[in-house]
Amino acid sequence: MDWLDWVLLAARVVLVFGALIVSVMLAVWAERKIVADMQTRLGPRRAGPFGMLITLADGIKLFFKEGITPTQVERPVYILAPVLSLVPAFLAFAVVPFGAGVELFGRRVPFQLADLNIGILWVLAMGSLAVYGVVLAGWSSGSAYPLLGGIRSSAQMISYEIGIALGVVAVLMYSGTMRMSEIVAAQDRIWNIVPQFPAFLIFVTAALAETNRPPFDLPEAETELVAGYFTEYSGIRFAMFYLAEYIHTITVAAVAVTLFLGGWRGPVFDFLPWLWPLLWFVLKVVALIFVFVWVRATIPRFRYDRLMSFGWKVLIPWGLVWVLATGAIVVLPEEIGRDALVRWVAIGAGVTLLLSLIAPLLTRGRAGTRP
Amino acid sequence: MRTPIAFFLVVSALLFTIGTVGVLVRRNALVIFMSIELQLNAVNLTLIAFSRQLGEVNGQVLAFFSMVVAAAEVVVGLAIIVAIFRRRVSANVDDINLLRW
Amino acid sequence: MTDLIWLVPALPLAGAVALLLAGKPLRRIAGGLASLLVGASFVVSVLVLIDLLGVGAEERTVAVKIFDWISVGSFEAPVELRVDPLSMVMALTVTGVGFLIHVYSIDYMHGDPRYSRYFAYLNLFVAAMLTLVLANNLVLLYVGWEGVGLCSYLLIAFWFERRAAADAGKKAFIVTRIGDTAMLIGIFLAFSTTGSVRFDEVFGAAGGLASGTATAIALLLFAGAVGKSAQLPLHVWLPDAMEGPTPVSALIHAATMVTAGVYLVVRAHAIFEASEVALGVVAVVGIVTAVYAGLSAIGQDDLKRVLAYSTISQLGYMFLAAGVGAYAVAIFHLVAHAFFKALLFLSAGSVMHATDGVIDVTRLGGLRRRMPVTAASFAVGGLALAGIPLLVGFFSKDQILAAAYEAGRTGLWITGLVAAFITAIYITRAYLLTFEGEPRSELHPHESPALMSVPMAVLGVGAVLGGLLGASAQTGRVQRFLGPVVGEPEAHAAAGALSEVGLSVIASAVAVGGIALAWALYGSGRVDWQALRARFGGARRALSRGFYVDDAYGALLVTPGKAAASFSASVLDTRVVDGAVNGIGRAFVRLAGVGRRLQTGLVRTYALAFLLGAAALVLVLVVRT
Amino acid sequence: MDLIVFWIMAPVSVGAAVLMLLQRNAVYAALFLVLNQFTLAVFFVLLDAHFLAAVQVIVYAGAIMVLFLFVIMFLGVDRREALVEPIRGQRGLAIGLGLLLAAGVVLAIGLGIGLARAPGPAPGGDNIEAVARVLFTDYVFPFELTSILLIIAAVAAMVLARRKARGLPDLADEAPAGREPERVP
Repeated sequence: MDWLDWVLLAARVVLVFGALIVSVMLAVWAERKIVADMQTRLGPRRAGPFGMLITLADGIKLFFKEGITPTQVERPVYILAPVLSLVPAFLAFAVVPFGAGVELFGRRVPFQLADLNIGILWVLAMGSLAVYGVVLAGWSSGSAYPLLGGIRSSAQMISYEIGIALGVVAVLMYSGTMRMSEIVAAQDRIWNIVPQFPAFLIFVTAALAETNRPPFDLPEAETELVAGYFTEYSGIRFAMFYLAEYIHTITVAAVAVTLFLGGWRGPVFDFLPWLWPLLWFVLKVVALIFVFVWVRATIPRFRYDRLMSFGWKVLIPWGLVWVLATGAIVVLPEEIGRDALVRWVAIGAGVTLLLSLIAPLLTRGRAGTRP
Repeated sequence: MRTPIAFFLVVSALLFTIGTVGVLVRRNALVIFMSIELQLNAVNLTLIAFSRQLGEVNGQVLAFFSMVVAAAEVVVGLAIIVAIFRRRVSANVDDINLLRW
Repeated sequence: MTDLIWLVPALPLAGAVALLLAGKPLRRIAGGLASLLVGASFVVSVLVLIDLLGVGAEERTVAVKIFDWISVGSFEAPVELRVDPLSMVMALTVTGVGFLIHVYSIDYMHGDPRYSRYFAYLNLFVAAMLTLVLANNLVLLYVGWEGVGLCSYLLIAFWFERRAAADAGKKAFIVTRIGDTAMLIGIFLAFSTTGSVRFDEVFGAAGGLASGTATAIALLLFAGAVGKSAQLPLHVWLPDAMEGPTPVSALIHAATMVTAGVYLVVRAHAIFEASEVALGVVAVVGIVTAVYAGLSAIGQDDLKRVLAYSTISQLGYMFLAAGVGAYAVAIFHLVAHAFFKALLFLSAGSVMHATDGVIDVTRLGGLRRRMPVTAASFAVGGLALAGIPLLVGFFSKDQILAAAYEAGRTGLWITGLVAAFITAIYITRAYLLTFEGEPRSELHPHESPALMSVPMAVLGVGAVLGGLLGASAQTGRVQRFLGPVVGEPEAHAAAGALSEVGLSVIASAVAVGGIALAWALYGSGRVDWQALRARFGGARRALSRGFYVDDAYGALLVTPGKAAASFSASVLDTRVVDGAVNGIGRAFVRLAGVGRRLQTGLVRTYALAFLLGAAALVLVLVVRT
Repeated sequence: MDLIVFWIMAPVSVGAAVLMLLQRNAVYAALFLVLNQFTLAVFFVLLDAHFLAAVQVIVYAGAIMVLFLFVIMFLGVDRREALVEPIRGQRGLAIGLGLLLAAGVVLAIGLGIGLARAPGPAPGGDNIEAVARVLFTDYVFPFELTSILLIIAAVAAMVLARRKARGLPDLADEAPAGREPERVP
């Protein structure tokens, strides 16, 4: 590893960081615009073309606003919390491959910050750390609403982390690796979303909850908790939470794209061959974020107890079932041969069909004799 | 140059000792519990250090099991603390002395 | 078929287990189930017998080992069953008579709140007795022996709400225990001298024993037999045992329990023959008991107690037979007695059933018209007991007396005749007072139901025709069958002045004489027996109390025993024993008062102790390296 | 590189542990413990145990410590602990014996394997694959056992922490006689 490697790495880090910040800007604008459109409003339109600079304007405003620190706060933690919220969101992105890479200065430069062998675990680890920002912000504010928001969110995030993990486990069992680049490579014939559609649903649902996106945005449910865990925050610290939330959303979308939508894969043309994968990746992420926004505009917020029971009684059981099924899908063809498997599945389906046809007849016959 | 294994072991010993002292001098049940976690962590470090020294992964597997057991232990322990707290409105271990003569 | 012999004790045992564990659900079929199992056991016995008859006389002893039970060093006590003519005769008697009594009980015990438990005990009783007679070693025999004792306790005290029944049960248990202890010592002695408890080895070595040792073993075993078979002086439990349900009495007297003593003496005859003294004791105890119990029987007003003393007396006969070496005859009398005594008891039970428990003969009378079947059964049983020719009792008793006479023991013979005379008197008296004459109280008896009368009828047939099995001491089927085990019956007809026929005639004449005397007193109406009772009140009381033996025991043993017990309970136990225990306890409490200061109850103090230990261990490790 | 990371992390690690010990507020103690666990994860990476480093973060920092924080907040026990030690001699003895233990262990390490000995050659191949292979072959039975253990623990926690539910007696809610619990302020 010579100095050039270091330089290239630094360059990539800076680029990714900048790209994330910019994409947050765009994402916030896009969300406001799209939601407004869906609600037949106009949305932001003054700052810049189509109001595109609205986020920038907001950011500048927040940055220069006076940072108010309430007297009841636990000061060190109060200051630490927004940072703790932001950092894992950035770090999680480190393992996401966002392009096929390029030949530069006679060496291969992957479009990925670090291709760790535990890649997918890294994402999970960072996701599990994100909860600290929320919890500590809630606690350190020394105020009732934030505390409730913090406690809610810790329970919610811990619960849904399991859902995420189950979705991820299914994928890594199917792909046979934890390395993100290899997961992408394994999708060269068919995207994981097809064979792993249930895992995709579970992962995306849980990820929405994990990022506190609607309809799972209970920690900050403004109608109940003012603004949830960051009620007592203002100015730049508030901006950091806001930023963190969107970076989180983008990261989650990027991870979902990597795991399920074939990552940067897509048709590559001769013109600038390194650019196309990047483009496909960005397009897929944008499409997924659009879906997130769409969901936000469509589905109302969950009630807290329903949220928990949905997580524990629906998401986790089905996640477990799907993990088992994936195990069977992976192992059975090796064990009994693909043809035999197909035959057995066909027989099973036929028998099920037959039974479902016969069963109503039987029950009717019995129902007649019963009082 | 690779770090000598003994360094890790010394750190582990120090952490373990700190954990031990923590168990002994703190009175808040939760902090005592955290100290115990610190001890477990220190032992895990030792296991992994020796695993590295021997060039195989049995030590890591053992540490893995120790983490699983720690997780189970924390869940039950915290539940016990919650139950005690409901009863005595205190997390101070010195208040829990029913076995005292 | 012989291999299936284990089924014989196992079937009733299984019934007992099933009924004890699942008495409630099985309640409705308890009686039927128990009877069926014993019946099946009987069938298996018959099949084994057929097997046995199919082989030569010398090959009729088979040992069937079930499993290893105790095996310690040279001590081997397997669970091993012995199939030979003697055990088969016993097994057949036990299962056959037992089966009839079971069937009889179905109706007799109908409606009892502990119906299924009753049958469980009954089955267990039969199983224990079968274990006893089929055992091939002294230890297993002892197991059956104690099992029989336990069951007798449970059944005699079956109606334990009644104090008399509970006391009778305890009495039976404790009195027989005296004999059992002696017997256990005898078994120990046999093992220590012969090195084995298996029959073949013990009895095979009997001939070579020093006469003192042989006498000791024989007398100790005989003590056990005396206890179980209710001979003088351990007979006191049997009359009281009448407190149990009547079929139980029938079972105890006819098939199980009391016959065990006779069986033991016959089984162990090799040891007894090794000692002249022992045989003499057996004969003398037998004949004295026979006369004594017969006299006591005359004095009894309770029908069942008459029969109880009669049993004691008849057992005395059997011991007399064994004592003069006529083992086969003893067993034959045992079988015969099983038939007619069971018959008598079931008839008595039938009477009881009909009169709602009134059994005092002075209050009965004239029952024959109301209960012809019962009366006939009792009459047949009684005649058989008295020894009227051609009934089964005639042959067996005649052979015993003949054996005594032929052995040259004229004294025993004459005493035996006296006993026979007494027997005829008391049984005739009992019959006449119960069934003839005018009713002496307001009772409305009725004939018993079929399940009760049929077994009585079957036993009656047995009592009448049983003689065919052993009409002669030399040529009777039973005697010949038993020959290989107990020794061939010797033909020494010419030993005395009287021929066999002559002896029979004398015996019959004595019996008829006894009956006639009793008829003259109680049946003819010419003598006012109630006036006689009043005149000889003292003598009558002596007879009815069995010559005060029981009262003597009470005064000599029970009263001082009670005093000693109450002394140790009130003084020794509370002062000395409790004092010591409490003192030790108090000392420890005081000591612990010091030690408990170490227990602060604070977790952290204990954790500190942990750390102390850990640091010490690490330092020790470091110092040692 | 290796050594530099170690020398940065080691003081942080020990310092975080000591600070955890000294914090009077349970939340801060928990945070310092999290920091300590991070440094441990770094140590694990240095020791080529990548999988366990990830597990360390996910399980300890991500789950266990969050649970701690959750309980602390839930119970509201983040009040400061009194500095007075009620048990005589406890603190001094504990620290003294602790130092003795540490000294003994360090001495043992020095005597046993030498303080400066370089580690053996790093195992080749993928750490995750190696761990997985051993875990699912040699240790598959213990592995399955841990799943049972976790289920039992989950059930146990639910039973212990349950408030009165449908007529079942509750372990926690029966207040001891003569000592009414006051409501948490």
